[in-house]
Amino acid sequence: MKLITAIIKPFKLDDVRKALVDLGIEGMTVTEVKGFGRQKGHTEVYRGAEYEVNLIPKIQIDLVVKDDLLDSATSAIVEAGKTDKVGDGKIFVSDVQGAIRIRTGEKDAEAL
Amino acid sequence: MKLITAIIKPFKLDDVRKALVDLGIEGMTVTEVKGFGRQKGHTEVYRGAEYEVNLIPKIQIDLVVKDDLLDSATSAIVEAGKTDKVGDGKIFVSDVQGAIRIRTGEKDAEAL
Amino acid sequence: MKLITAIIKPFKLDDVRKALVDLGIEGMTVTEVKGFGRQKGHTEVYRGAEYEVNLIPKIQIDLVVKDDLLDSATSAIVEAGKTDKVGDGKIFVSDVQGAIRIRTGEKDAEAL
Amino acid sequence: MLKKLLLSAIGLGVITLTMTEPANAAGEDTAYVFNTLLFLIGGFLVMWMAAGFAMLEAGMVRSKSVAMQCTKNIALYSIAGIAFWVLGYNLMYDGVDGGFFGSFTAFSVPDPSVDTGDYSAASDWFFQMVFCATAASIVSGTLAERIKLIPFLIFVVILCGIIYPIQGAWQWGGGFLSELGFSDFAGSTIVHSTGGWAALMGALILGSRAGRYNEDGTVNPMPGSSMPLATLGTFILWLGWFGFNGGSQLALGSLEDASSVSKIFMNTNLAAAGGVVAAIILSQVLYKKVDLTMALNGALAGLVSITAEPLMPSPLLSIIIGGIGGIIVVLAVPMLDKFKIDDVVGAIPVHLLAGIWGTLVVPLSNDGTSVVTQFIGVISIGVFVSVVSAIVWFVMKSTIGIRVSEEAELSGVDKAELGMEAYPDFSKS
Amino acid sequence: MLKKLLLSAIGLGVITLTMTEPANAAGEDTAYVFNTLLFLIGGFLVMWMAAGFAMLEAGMVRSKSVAMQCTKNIALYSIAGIAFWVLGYNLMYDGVDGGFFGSFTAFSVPDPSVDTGDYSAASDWFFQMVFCATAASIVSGTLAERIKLIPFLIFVVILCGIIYPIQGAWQWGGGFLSELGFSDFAGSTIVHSTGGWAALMGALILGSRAGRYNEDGTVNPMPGSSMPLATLGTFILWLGWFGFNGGSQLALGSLEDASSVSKIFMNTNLAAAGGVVAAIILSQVLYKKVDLTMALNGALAGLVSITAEPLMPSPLLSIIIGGIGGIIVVLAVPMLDKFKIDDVVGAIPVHLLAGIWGTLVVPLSNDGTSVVTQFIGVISIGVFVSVVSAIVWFVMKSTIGIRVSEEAELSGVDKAELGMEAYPDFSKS
Amino acid sequence: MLKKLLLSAIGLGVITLTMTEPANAAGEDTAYVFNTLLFLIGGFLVMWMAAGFAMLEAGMVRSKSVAMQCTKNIALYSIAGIAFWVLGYNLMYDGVDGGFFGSFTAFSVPDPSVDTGDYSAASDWFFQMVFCATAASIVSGTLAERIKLIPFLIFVVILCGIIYPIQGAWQWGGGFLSELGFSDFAGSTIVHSTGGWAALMGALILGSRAGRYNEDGTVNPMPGSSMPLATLGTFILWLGWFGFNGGSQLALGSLEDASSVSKIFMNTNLAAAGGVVAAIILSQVLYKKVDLTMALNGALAGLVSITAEPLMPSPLLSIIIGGIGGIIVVLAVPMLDKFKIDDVVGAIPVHLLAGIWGTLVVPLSNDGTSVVTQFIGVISIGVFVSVVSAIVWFVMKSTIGIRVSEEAELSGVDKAELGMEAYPDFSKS
Ligand SMILES: Nc1ncnc2c1ncn2[C@@H]1O[C@H](COP(=O)(O)OP(=O)(O)O)[C@@H](O)[C@H]1O
Ligand SMILES: Nc1ncnc2c1ncn2[C@@H]1O[C@H](COP(=O)(O)OP(=O)(O)O)[C@@H](O)[C@H]1O
Ligand SMILES: Nc1ncnc2c1ncn2[C@@H]1O[C@H](COP(=O)(O)OP(=O)(O)O)[C@@H](O)[C@H]1O
Repeated sequence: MKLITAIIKPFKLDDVRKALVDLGIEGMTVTEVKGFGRQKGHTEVYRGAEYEVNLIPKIQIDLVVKDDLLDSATSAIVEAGKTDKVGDGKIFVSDVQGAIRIRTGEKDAEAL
Repeated sequence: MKLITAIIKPFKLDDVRKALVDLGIEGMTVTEVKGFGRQKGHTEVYRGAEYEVNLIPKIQIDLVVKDDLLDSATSAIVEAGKTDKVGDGKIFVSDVQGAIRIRTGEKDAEAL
Repeated sequence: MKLITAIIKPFKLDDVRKALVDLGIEGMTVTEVKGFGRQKGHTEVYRGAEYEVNLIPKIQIDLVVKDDLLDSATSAIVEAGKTDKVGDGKIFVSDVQGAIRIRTGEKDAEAL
Repeated sequence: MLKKLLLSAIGLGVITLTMTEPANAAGEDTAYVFNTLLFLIGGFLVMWMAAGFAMLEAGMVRSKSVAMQCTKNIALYSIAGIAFWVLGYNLMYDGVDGGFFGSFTAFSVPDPSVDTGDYSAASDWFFQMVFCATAASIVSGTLAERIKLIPFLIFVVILCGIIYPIQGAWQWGGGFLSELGFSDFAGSTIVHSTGGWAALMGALILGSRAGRYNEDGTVNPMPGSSMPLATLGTFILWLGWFGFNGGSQLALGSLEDASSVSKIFMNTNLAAAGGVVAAIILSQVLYKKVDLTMALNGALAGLVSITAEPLMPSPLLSIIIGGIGGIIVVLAVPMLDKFKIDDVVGAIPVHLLAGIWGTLVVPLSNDGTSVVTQFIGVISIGVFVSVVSAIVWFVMKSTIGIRVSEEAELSGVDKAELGMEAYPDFSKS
Repeated sequence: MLKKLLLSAIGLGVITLTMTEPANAAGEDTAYVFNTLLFLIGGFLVMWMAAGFAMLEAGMVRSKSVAMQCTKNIALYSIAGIAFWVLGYNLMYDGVDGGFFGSFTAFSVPDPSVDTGDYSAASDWFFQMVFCATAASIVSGTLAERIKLIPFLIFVVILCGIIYPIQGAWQWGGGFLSELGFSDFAGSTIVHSTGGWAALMGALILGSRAGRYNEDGTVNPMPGSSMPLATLGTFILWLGWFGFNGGSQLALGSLEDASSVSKIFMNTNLAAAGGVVAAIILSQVLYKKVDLTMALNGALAGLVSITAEPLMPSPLLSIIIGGIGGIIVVLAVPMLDKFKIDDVVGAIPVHLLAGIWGTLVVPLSNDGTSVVTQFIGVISIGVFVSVVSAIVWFVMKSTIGIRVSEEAELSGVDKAELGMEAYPDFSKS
Repeated sequence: MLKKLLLSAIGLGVITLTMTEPANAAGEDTAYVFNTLLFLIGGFLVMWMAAGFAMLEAGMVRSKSVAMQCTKNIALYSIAGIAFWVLGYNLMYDGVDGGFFGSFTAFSVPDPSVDTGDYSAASDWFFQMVFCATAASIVSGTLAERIKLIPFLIFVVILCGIIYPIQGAWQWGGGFLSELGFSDFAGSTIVHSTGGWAALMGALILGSRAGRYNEDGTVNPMPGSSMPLATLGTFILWLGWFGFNGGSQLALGSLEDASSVSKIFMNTNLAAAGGVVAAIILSQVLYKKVDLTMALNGALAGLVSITAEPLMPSPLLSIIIGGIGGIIVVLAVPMLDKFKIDDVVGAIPVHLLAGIWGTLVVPLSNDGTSVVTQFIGVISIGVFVSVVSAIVWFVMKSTIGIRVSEEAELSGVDKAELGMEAYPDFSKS
């Protein structure tokens, strides 16, 4: 099992979610985060004082998938999340050793 | 060391926290998230327009534990987090390679 | 690649961010979390009722770095995040298998 | 028609004697306009209290119940107006004649072309109606976060159409209490305690919020979602109270009346201030912290305390009366928790207990009253309102049910009953 | 100078006859003071509605547009005041004489030392100005979350300086509509529909918010960011409406006027209550849930409905008129969505449709009016306001542009246009 | 007893001459009632400003300081009322006789049965008290997010019981400034600058918020937590200002007075509008963005600017006076930051600087005044208030301490001092 962590632009959430559902993915967890990256914040003025906005609102999607879905899932996210403008975000992949469904106690692949 | 990530129903947070404390676990980090899963959202009506609520508020608990506590911790979470209704959530387990306590610089097992 | 997850005191965010930027790190993701740990909550009174505050606001920083930056990055976080008071937080390190930049499709090291 | 004027006549002695003459002095029509204007200004200020209750309650419930609290408040104010018009007003004022209730004639307010009294009938209706709505607002706060919407609204219909008007008739309608010499200038008992008793019965029969009390007797605080909204609500209520108490002078068209209304403004403000200061000091002493919600409750307790007699006390006595109201609140809020009575916004200490206190202390400044009579008033209204309310709550509980399911409560009444969130853009549980 | 009094004179028949005498009875100066006071109290209550619109709109837009909505509301109220002073007032009231507009003399209000009428000229100016501002407030809600700030403010200048005063001159300035016998007591058509038509034209020309409508015809709800603010706004508007309708009696200095103002208060309140109750019941029936935003809109629709004639209807008729207003809203909100007209706060159903309804139903209680004349009034003002508004919107669209970029809209107009967030401390998209 | 009427008498020349006669014309009692009513309406509107300050400040501080700001505002309004009653009123008005202060008799307000003047003594007390509270509100905003609660409240006691009344006695109590011919109709200097000086001294002695200024001289903006609350607060203040300025006419019972109050309403509104529009244009020009907080401050600066003389200026002059107030704010806010004076809500530009501006510009429209005298008034009050305030702040700083620990400040005064959160349900730092 793999954990796919995707950081995307907030308004892309629905598109990405739909793309993943179309792949048959049945679960994911969404977190509101703020991102720092190449998409350098811009300068704002508040009450006459200039300042840099560094942290930009992003959405983080975490989904644990069976290994065979890894590639299609990441492709789907790239496809749906892209706007071709800086700040579109990143996908990180890492290993997950186990999963449990709390309701039933089912383990690993069954738990997804 | 293992990272246990549990996604639970918000109102179960206190029970789960207490169950883990009873096990002797001394630290955890809690995040407010929204979950998409089998617990399909329901249809709502807002100003006469129907729509699907897909993302349901959940709580994510992250805790890093020594390997020997893994099983008792996951069991405790399952036990305390269960309502037997769909949407009770998931536990994911993955490997952690190192830990540092910022205050003291202690490493790994000592840092927990 | 490594994922560094640091849990720090909220008002240290800016210092830590700057320390990381000075190292040449170009991206990170920030989440507002609540922490439970040794920094035991204190007792509060609300409308005459005493209660324990267990969950304390913290900031979680996730950053994926190339392996060679791991040590300098964790040191920088320890340095900048330390107040020498309980509750300064933790750093966890784990393996990341892959990264993709959504905008370009670049992979792994290039994606960071 | 006997109105609240009757009460003033009994309660105020000397001043009453001069009441009609100045009206002549200023011209009868002029006095008519002034009196009517007092009702209109007082009325819109009290109407504004509906917003105050809405904001106070929205701020004191958890965010998952805020939309429901808003819904209840706009609905109850609307229903109160209609119910008081359909039934309440005539039941309260029409032909009570020293008895127990007025007429059951539906559709109140006489033809306005017969406006030959001291003020416009419609302005009086408006002023009395907003008082009735106030009583209903009190109930909504106590029972928040767990009661079903429809049974609550049914209770409001009964409270505003029947319960409130009947007990109101006993005093302000010229019924038996007014004949006994009971005195309740602007309604510490008739409005606030009435709302408080109804709320208390509801709280007992409905039970506390899920997870509110632990088995070891300790309390799980459930902090209100928005302190600025609670503060705003309190300021709105404070502002509205100038209309509540000042308007209850019922006349403005003479030098004496204008002076009385002014003194009422002053005393009302000082009593509220006394309540705040006392609550702040006492919460600092008891808990080593100032508790904002206690300060807000203290303001309201001070206001309720002075409501039974805002005219006669000296400024110093007003501060003391209000200050004791503030102390009552700080002590009573945890006390209710001891008895596992879950009063979400503190309405029972504020409106019921401070209301009783304010009513009983009237004889200190008003010679025409006695503690015994005051006590009779408090008890008779308390028993009546409690018994009838309890019956209504019980009947609804055993028929349509008054409480949402535990699951609904845990996920929040906003989502469960209204299918919406008060703050949908903010992630929260 | 012909003022709104002219309208009353035509509309109210009998009562008008006695209007000057009681003034004598109460003393001419006294009546002058009372009338002036009515304008001042009514005026500050209507001014307060500006805050009501601001809060209602802030609560009904998504959090990423809240600061902009606040900006627009404080700016539009300011601009309205200046524009109405520079141009509007004289254009509306000065020498209309049965015609189509007054004078283009800049800088309104005569020298106050010539205050020899029935009330102070400045108090009248203040009262009329806040009405004009109300019309502008209506537009801002409909077009929220996507319109650029500057073009919106330019529209406000034109609306308040030219469009509103011209159509207002037709009736309240003593122009051709008033000569025809049209009746619109406090402005269901002249204020509310006018704002509504301007908003509708804007919505059509501006288009809907990005992502609001799907290709399959379904709607993506975009829930308002704060239900308590929306509720607060509604209560503020309700309170302000007592000034809006009550003040439109234009006189207080006699027994009859005071009674009339009182009846207006009563009817206004009952109509709003009727709107709330009807909206609650209908949304429960249609959607099996009570929709708070519909209840809030229902209150406002009830208020708009009774505004054309708040004096003559019986209380029961007031409840019915307001209740039908509430029903109109519940039915019209999804209807507009069918036509992909994106009205963020429901201003078109509330102000335009309920405004038309309220105007057409006047003859039911006011004998001096006819449905035909009412219809002529509605249509002529509707056509005029719509055509001119559409031209203004079009010209701006094809020159400076009226809509923010899609990227700006997605990240929110607050960040894109103002460079700030309404709630910077809360993490959200 | 000399009251503010004395000031009017000096300031207003011609109009004053006719002031008593119309009262006769309308009947003496009638005038008494009207005047009293003006104080009561004006008074409750100004009381409402306490809520405005509370909301404005709650919206302009970070969310971790919101509950504290609410606590301070309800506490200060309460304390102001009590302190002004215990000491302030008599110190300000009783037997000043051209001197420097009145009597130190505790417990103000004479027996109301001797209400034989032109208005009820209690209504005057109420009206004067809310002015005093306003001065205290100003201080609380500037010092937000870092001052300890108790020292702040002690300062309020001294400000309202001693500092404010003494300088107020100089002018409104009939003291030496009024004899000199100084003119400050509703308190640009006496209320607003006084609050502003006290705030400035506090800001200097207390220091800026942790992390507010960088070593390189740049500023770290700390955006306010809620723009809609800040907007609401501003609208509340705007509404209240009609009572502030209009009520300061001090009489309503004649044709002339009613006209004057009306003109004051108009000018007050136009000045505020001018402030908003000027602030919007200037912030667009300087920063290429409209800054909502500047627009809000602009409204208030416009209001403060016209407060010294809201009656005599033409409407155009009112817009200009208010507009320059708006410009002052936009320029002064970053200027204060240059000097590392951390004024959280902009109270110093709004109340102190615009207050000075408004006072100095009086001679432009009021012939009976001179710039020199105005200058003397500004300086003498400024020096007195600054020196005494500085001493009080210093003494407290070196004894009980006035500032929370840095740790407390970083985690927020709400948690550290009150042990609560303003928005506990929203996750945030
Ligand atoms: N090394 C990293 N570790 C964790 N999160 C990252 C990292 N780099 C970028 N991110 C996240 O991805 C978001 C987008 O990255 P950014 O560099 O701005 O644009 P792009 O992905 O288009 O190059 C950032 O806002 C941040 O949340
Ligand atoms: N594959 C997954 N990856 C990440 N999170 C998941 C995954 N599946 C479910 N979740 C999380 O677990 C929650 C509960 O899952 P759900 O399928 O609704 O119920 P259950 O766990 O009872 O089967 C979801 O709301 C989501 O937050
Ligand atoms: N085992 C753990 N797993 C996950 N998070 C932890 C763990 N232990 C501590 N934390 C996080 O680190 C924060 C600080 O830990 P704490 O024990 O309070 O202080 P310190 O790090 O100074 O010893 C906690 O609030 C929590 O968010």
